Amino acid sequence: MAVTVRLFAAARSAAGMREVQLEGATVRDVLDALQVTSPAVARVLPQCSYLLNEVACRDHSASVADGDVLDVLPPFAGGAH
Amino acid sequence: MAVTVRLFAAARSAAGMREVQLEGATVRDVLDALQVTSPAVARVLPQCSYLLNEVACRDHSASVADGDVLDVLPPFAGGAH
Amino acid sequence: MVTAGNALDNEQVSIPAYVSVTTDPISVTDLVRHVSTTHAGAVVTFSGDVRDNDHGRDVLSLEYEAHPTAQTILEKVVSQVAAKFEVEAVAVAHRHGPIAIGDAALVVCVSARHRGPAFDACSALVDEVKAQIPIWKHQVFADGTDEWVNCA
Amino acid sequence: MVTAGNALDNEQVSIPAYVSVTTDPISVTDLVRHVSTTHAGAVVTFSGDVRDNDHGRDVLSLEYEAHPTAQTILEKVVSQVAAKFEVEAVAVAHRHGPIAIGDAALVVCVSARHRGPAFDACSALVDEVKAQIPIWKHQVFADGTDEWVNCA
Repeated sequence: MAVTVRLFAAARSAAGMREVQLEGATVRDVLDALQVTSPAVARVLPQCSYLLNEVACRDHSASVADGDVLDVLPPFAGGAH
Repeated sequence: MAVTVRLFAAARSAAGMREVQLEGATVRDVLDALQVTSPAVARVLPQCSYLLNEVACRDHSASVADGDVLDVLPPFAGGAH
Repeated sequence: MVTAGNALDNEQVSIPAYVSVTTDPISVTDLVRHVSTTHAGAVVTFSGDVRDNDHGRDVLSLEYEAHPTAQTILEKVVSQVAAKFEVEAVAVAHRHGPIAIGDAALVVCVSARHRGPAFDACSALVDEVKAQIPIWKHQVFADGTDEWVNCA
Repeated sequence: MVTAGNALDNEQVSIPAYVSVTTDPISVTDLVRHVSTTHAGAVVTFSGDVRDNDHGRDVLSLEYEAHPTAQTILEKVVSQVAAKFEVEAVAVAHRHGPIAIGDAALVVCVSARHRGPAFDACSALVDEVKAQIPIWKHQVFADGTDEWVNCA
């Protein structure tokens, strides 16, 4: 399955890219592929949350389909205040 | 002693006058004279506070001097909210 | 600027304060400008506006009457209350005279580094100002009656 | 207008709400106008302004980045929180893009008949909006370093 991964804020800065096409059958597969493509992003991922097609996705074993969009969201600006 | 009594808000409305010169040796004397002059104000006085020469005056046995100004203050607009 | 001396611990506290008892319409924008600083992250503003009804009765018009000491007392109350909070600056204006429905009678504006103290100080200032300022409110109702608020 | 359905008790609650995620400067005056009614006696406004320092370091410039869902999520958060309070209307604006020091990043405005619910709702809205809106803050410091706030 070809998934579009969109990177925001600190994740984009760490990866040095805004968007990447990756392969995988589950969210976890795609995130593993992301860390191979961009080892620098690995540092940020533990703090991140994810949206699959703009819906919150907490279960990383969820299946992905061709054309899905997975967003990588670092902690929000106001989250810790 | 001639004291100027100034009436505000509901006290002025009840008395139908803004200011009156009254005689007395103490604050209590002056307030008694006020109720004789204007029986209508008597209804309002129990809720009022007083300033003698613009300083809060809680002791009605306090002496007054010629030229003193005694202000009659009904409850303030925001006091009970 | 009003300087508040904290009598309890002999510590001098001075919060910049703009205080006004006025017959002019209150400009919230002006008050906000009085408390703005580039290092204050939070500004909280309260505007107490004149309502078109009170206890279910339609209000036609109203007027506030201020005692001559109102400005002095407002300055004292504001500096005492402001000194209790971690705030950068405060601005308080109370209007008197005739006021149109919907216009502001009391505006309190507080800036602080953090929003907690800004909310707390603004709320406390509104409470104390309303309780202590010698100002009276006269309402005329649509049914032709009138009242001095808080006077039986 | 955002309509909030309270799922807990199946009661329909609808508080008029103006909600905006925008790159334009936020006009507090406009937001206040959105919540003003002649029967609301209290308007409480919070303005979260961009500071010239953070944790003791001088901030040169900063920028907020918003996720494409920010507007939708803000609408949801605002209607859910507003429905919990006795308020007349709410208006919330969050800015993104580059912001000058001293400008407002988040403004929350609440009108209510009484000041207690106005203060409580405004404070709760600020807390929940800040926690839930997918917006990030990038700061550039005077010493040449930069950071994404909240990201180690």
